[in-house]
Amino acid sequence: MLNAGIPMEAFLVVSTLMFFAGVYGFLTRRNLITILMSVELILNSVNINFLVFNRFLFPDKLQGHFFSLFIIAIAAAEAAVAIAIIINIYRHFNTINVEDVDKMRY
Amino acid sequence: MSGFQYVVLIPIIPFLMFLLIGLVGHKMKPALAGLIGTTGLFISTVLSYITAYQYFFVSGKVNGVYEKIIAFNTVWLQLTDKLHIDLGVLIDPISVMMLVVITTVSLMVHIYSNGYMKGERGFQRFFAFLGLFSFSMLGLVLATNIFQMYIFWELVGVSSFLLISFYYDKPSAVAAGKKAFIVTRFADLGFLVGILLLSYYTNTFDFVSLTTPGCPAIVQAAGITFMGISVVTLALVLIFMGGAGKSAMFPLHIWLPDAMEGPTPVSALIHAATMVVAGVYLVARLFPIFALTAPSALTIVAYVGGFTSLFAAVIACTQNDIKRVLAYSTMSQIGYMMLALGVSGYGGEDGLGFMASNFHLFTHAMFKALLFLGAGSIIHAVHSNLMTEMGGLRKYLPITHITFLIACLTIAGVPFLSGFFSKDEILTAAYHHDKILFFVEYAVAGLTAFYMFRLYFNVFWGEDRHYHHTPHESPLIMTLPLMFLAFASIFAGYLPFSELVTSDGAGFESHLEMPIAAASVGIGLLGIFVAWVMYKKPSGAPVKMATTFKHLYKWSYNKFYMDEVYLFVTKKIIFNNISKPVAWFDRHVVDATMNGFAWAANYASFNIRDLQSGQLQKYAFVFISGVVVLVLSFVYFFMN
Amino acid sequence: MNLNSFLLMRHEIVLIAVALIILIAEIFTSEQNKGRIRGLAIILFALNTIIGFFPATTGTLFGGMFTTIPLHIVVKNILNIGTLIVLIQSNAWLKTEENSDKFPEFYVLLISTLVGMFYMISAGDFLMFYLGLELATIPLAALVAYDRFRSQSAEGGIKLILSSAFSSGIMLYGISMIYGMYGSIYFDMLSPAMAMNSLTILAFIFFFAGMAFKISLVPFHLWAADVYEGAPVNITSYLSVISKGAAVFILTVILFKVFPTISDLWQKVVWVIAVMTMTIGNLFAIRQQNLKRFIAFSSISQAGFFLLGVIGGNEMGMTAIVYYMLVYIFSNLGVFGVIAIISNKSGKENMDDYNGLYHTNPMLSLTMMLALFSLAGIPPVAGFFGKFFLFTAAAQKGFYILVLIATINTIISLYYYLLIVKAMFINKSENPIPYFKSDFYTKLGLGICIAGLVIVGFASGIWETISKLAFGM
Amino acid sequence: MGILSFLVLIPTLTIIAILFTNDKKQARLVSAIGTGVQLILAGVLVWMYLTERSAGNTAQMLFTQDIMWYPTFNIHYAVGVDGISVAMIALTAVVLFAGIFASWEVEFLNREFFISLILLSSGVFGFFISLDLFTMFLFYELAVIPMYLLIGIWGTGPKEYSAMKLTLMLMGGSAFLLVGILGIYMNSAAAGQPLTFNLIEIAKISIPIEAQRFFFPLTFIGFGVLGALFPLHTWSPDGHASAPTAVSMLHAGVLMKLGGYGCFRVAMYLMPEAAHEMAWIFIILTTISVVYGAYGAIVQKDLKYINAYSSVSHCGLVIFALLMMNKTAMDGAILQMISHGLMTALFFALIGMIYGRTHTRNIYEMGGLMKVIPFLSVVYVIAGLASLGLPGLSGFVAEMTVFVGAFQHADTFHRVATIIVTTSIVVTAVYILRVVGILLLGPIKNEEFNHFKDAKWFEKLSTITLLLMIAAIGLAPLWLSNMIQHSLIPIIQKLAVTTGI
Repeated sequence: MLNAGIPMEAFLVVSTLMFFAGVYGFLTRRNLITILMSVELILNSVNINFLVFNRFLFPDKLQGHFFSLFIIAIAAAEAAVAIAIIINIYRHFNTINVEDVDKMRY
Repeated sequence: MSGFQYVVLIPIIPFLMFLLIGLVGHKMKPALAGLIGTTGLFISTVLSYITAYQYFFVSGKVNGVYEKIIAFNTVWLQLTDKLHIDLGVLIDPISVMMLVVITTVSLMVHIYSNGYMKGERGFQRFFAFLGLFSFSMLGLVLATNIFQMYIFWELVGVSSFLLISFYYDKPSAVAAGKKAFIVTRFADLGFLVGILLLSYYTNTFDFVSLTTPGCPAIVQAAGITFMGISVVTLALVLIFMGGAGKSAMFPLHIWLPDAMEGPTPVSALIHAATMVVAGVYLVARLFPIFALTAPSALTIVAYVGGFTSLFAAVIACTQNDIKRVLAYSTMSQIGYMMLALGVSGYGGEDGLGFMASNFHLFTHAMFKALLFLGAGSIIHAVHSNLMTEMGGLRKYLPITHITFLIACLTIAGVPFLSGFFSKDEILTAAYHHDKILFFVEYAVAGLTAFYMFRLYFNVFWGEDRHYHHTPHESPLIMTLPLMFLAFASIFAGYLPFSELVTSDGAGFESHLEMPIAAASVGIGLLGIFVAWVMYKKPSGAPVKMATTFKHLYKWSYNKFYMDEVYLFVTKKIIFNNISKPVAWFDRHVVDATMNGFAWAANYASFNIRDLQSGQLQKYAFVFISGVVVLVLSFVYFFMN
Repeated sequence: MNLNSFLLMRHEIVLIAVALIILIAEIFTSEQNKGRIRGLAIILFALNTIIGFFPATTGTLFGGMFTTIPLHIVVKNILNIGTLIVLIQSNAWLKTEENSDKFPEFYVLLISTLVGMFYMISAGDFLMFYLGLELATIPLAALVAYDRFRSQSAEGGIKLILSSAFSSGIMLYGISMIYGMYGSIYFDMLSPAMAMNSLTILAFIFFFAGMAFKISLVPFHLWAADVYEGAPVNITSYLSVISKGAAVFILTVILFKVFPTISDLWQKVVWVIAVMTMTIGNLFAIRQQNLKRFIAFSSISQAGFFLLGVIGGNEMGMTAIVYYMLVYIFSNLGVFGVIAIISNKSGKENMDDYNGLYHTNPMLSLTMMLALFSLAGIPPVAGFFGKFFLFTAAAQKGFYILVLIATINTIISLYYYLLIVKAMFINKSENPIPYFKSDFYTKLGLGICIAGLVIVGFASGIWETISKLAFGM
Repeated sequence: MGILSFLVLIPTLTIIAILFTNDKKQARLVSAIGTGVQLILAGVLVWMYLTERSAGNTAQMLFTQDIMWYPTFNIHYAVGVDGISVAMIALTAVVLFAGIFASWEVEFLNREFFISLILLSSGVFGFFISLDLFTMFLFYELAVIPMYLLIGIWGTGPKEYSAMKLTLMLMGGSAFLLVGILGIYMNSAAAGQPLTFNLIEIAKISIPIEAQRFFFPLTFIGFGVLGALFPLHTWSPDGHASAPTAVSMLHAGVLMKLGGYGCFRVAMYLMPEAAHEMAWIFIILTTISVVYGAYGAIVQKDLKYINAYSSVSHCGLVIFALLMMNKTAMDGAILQMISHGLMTALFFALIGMIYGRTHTRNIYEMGGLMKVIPFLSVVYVIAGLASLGLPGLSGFVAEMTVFVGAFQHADTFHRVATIIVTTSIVVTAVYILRVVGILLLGPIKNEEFNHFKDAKWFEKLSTITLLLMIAAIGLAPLWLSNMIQHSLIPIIQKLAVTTGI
């Protein structure tokens, strides 16, 4: 085993930390790009989860692996669209500070 | 079986007249409407006389007892399995007697009105209403069951309302009509509850079965008590409340004086001779139950009657409006009748009071109608109701004067006129039953003579007032009824009432008790004498009397402030302290609560709007908090 | 597995074909003939809708990742009808100057999202489900931001894409936990293994939150109003109807299929969420002046009503949901159709602007009124039946209190729907919206809605058909 | 197709026909013809019903028709009538007919007005013929919702507020009702048997008492709101005051009766045990209604408010009588529904006509109308007399039947309640006479009144139609009462059997 020394829990701690870091980032960062990055963090923590579970608990099938592959691909697509919209935002608002993007409320 | 089916026509004819004149009357000439109405009633009158003759002298008597005959009966409304309201015709001595009274007086009033109302706006309407009233009153007396009586009772009330408010553009007339209706309506509430109570325990409305002595339903019901009182007594007292309302017994009398706002013929018909005695008739109708099962209710009747007669007589002494004097006099006389019923026993000579009451009812109808019609004639001549604006009229109104005098003598109990006989029977009955009541009535007899002659002297003697134009005697069409009624007043006393109208249907021998008769004649003459001294010529005596008995005079003049008491109750208590708060409560509490829900929703809506701040990150925060709260609460919920 | 088995994906394949044809047509059409693509798109889509009704085979593909059962086909057909109406209604908007150069993209994007939804509906495991979900969402964000000239459109787009990514992340985290615990992502295999424990609750709620986001259930709904307001009207109608309907359906399927053993748990969650959704959605809707925003909140509240069908967890609930989806398509698209026409022609979107509309545009007002009454559940229009059956489904499982809360909420919703009716019929206006002559497509779009509203309720066959299929699920 | 379905079909056809009319005159003519046909149909129905009964047909419901609609839920289009429904249908037809003529001169959006009005009536007709709870509920809501537009568009005063309040409160009632109906449905059959919405079927089994305890109040209150049950009556004064004439007529005259009808046909009939258990609460509430409405009416200044409060009082009496749960009282309740329907419709028609002339409804601004518009005034007086229970008019028959029926309970609670309710006849007299005195009698208040014209032909037609019915019932109540009592037998049996009385 390649990483026989490292127990599964350690991976899970990392993924959990990443998850919450992502959530925290999403809630606190003001720059839209950074927020997008925080989302990526969340998705990557999910990827780690899938991979680790697959590798450690259910090594006979590859469901986890495939799942993370698709997540990565979709995340890329998502980022593409998001960034396109962010550019559009910049055109209209001249900023990409998320707090300023609140023309619609109540 | 009876051959009395035609009696149905007696009420029906006036009703048809009402419909005819009511619907197409405004297209007729007034005189034609008057003629139609009068003719219709004339037919009814003739039929009533035929009925009376046939019943009393031909076929009514079986084994020496006048039977109760159901001439006609039909189910009008089925209520429960046993209770049903019927419409029918019941013939027995009192109903036949009432037929005669009502049709006679009504006919006189019809004839009289042809002259009195001439040229008035709404002449046709007047005759239509008279027809409606006659129909209702006849239906009332012919009722075969207590609910039918209630039905016509209400109709009578409405016709009375319509006729009192006849001059509907006069606010006082409208107010008087309203008052009459509402006060009697209130009394009818008692009547209704009484009916409900009685019928629940006896399972019948039917008079014949209810008033048969020893009726099992009544006997059984008498045993049931409610709060210590027999339900029959309770029911009868409540029913009497209805009677007291219609008959203007204290304290439900306040509508009657005001009702004089109506045209005078109406006062003669409704508020002197017929409708106001409906209460007496009601008690008489249920008399066997009163006498045999609920004597305490009968005592109440007696005392209410006695008190009212005194009370009204006292007030009558000080009133200035001649119609009001007559109105109080009517109350007083009806008090007599009630009292007579109250002191009566059942059967044979015990039933003297019963007989006397009906006798007095009969004679009173004649002379009181005469008085009112006479007063109408006077008013017609001088265009005023006030005694202070009259005087010395005997020269101008000879026929009215004579007939009026006859009526006054009759009511004062001068011997050999009808009032003497009937009043004397009442006094005799009271004397044998209850001495207190006897002395009350004795005093009232004196007062009656006094106030009637006060009226008489003031109007026909004394000095001339300043009249707008010289008063002149009324036309023949008005004086004719006066003469007829004067005739009746004189001779009605000779009818053998004790043979015909008795509590159990069997006749008995009645005789005058000389001491009582003498005493009553004495006090009557005393009253007349006092009035003669005080009012024959203008003198300071009335003023002096008034100052001597200042308080009594003041209270009497103000009718013992009964109107004020009522006004206080209706205006202050009901209108201001019940209705207004109810209306306020409805708007500001009940309705406000409903609006409060709407307000709360809007308020909440406004207060949660900050949730929707437009900030993406706040949305995410709410999202994640939602997740956390859900997770924590459900983990807690399910894992414990 | 042979080529024939791909016929199971017939709906999806036809749709993709339509999208491709439109793309190709755009390439080969000259600039001045470009307008014809609109007609082509509608005709193609109408064909697609009709093909959808052809008898279809059922079965599974890709080792269970993709399944097709009759009920799926019904739902797909319903969504097809809805999308067709949206396309027809969009026609007038796409004709405008500003859209002249890029409108074919609109069709392609829209059809892609629909394909995504179809995959989501037919998903047999979480992976396919996720793929479909994202395919349905990402193009949608582009569509929301479609209007380049309005800042609100961009704002809506960014709010949608970011929060949807966020919620996907949360949901995926939940799915990963499930995978970690039970070792599978296939629905069929998961359900027998599922057991109640803290981690399952955690995972379930994470997953549920993600789905709730798509359906816009309180408290995961906050994006909805802004996005609805920001998006072009026709996109809003698509979002509020088609996308939501599909999500509700798949949520129900997953709840029934994957989590039946912990129905105790999710019924309570759904109960709470349903109450909150209906109530808060309504409370927000009361004050709204902008009609798009107004309908946004109203459709949040409507989502709460859908949950009444979900909570029963039985076939009747499933039928009620699908049926209500159909009703809801006609009702909401009826409302949006009118809003879109007025917004496009006069640029007015506020309730006050609608004052006196009946006197200038009676047919539009009547359509709007019928549709609103349907949303409020007033007979004789279809909404009454839809709501009644949803309530029946919930009542069947004894959730009477929930039904009571729901019925009371219908009254609140009736209040604000009546506000619009009041504006149109009762209020007087100094300068009302002038009379519009509607073109063929507008009339067609609204006509279909009205026909649907009137017929669906009385024709019990529709319900019965769905019901039979649902019972065979 | 049975005769009953025509009752719903004719209004529908009338509506369609109105859609094709061009102007005001055609629209009202078509409406008049449509409602006239409906009136004739109702007459034919009464006649057919009586012939059928006298021919010995003792089925509970006649002219039944049953078409499966939603097999899954066992929802049927099931219609049928008994004497009570027939009476209510006749009432509706009469009031509708009179209502059309009372609104003969509606100018604004005339076609829409008639369409809404007839739509409303079709809901009412449908409600009365339904035997299936689902269709009953459907028609019930159908009858309520046009009110919003009718009041909102054609009303007067604070019409928008009133319309909204009325609609929301009534629909709020139906929110409770819906849950109640679902509850009944879910308990409508023994385990294993198919559930049903059919009233008659459900009545054959008894719903578990626990379910009854929960669903009876919901159903009863749901219908009670429409029956102006205290304290949920507050939609009534505002709603009636703002509504246009014909709408007030139909609403107070017919729609409010849906409440009372539903209360006994659904709530009490299907859930008798709970009805017995909870009757006392509602008896207290209705007793309050009766007296409270009457006292409330005394101080009102607006004619329509007076009548609205009077309706609260009279409709309270309906529910009160129903809760007495014996044949006589329930018979009285239904008579009272019909009687109140006719009289209040007449009142509202007259108020509308008077308002059309004086342009005020404040009684203190009017007076002496008897002189200038004698026809209307006389009819008003007669309506007033009917309302205060004058014998010979319908009100008396109804009230007396109620009182006698209510008095058949010997316990103190019922007795006291009955006597309190009885006092309302006095209070009623007070407010009726007050209005008559101020409004019609006395001197003419305003010079302009002298120019008024008395009733036009259509106004006469409208009022006389109602008046004739009032008098007919008042003079010869027996056949109607028997028809109702006969139909009450199954309900009474159900109420009695389950309690072991």
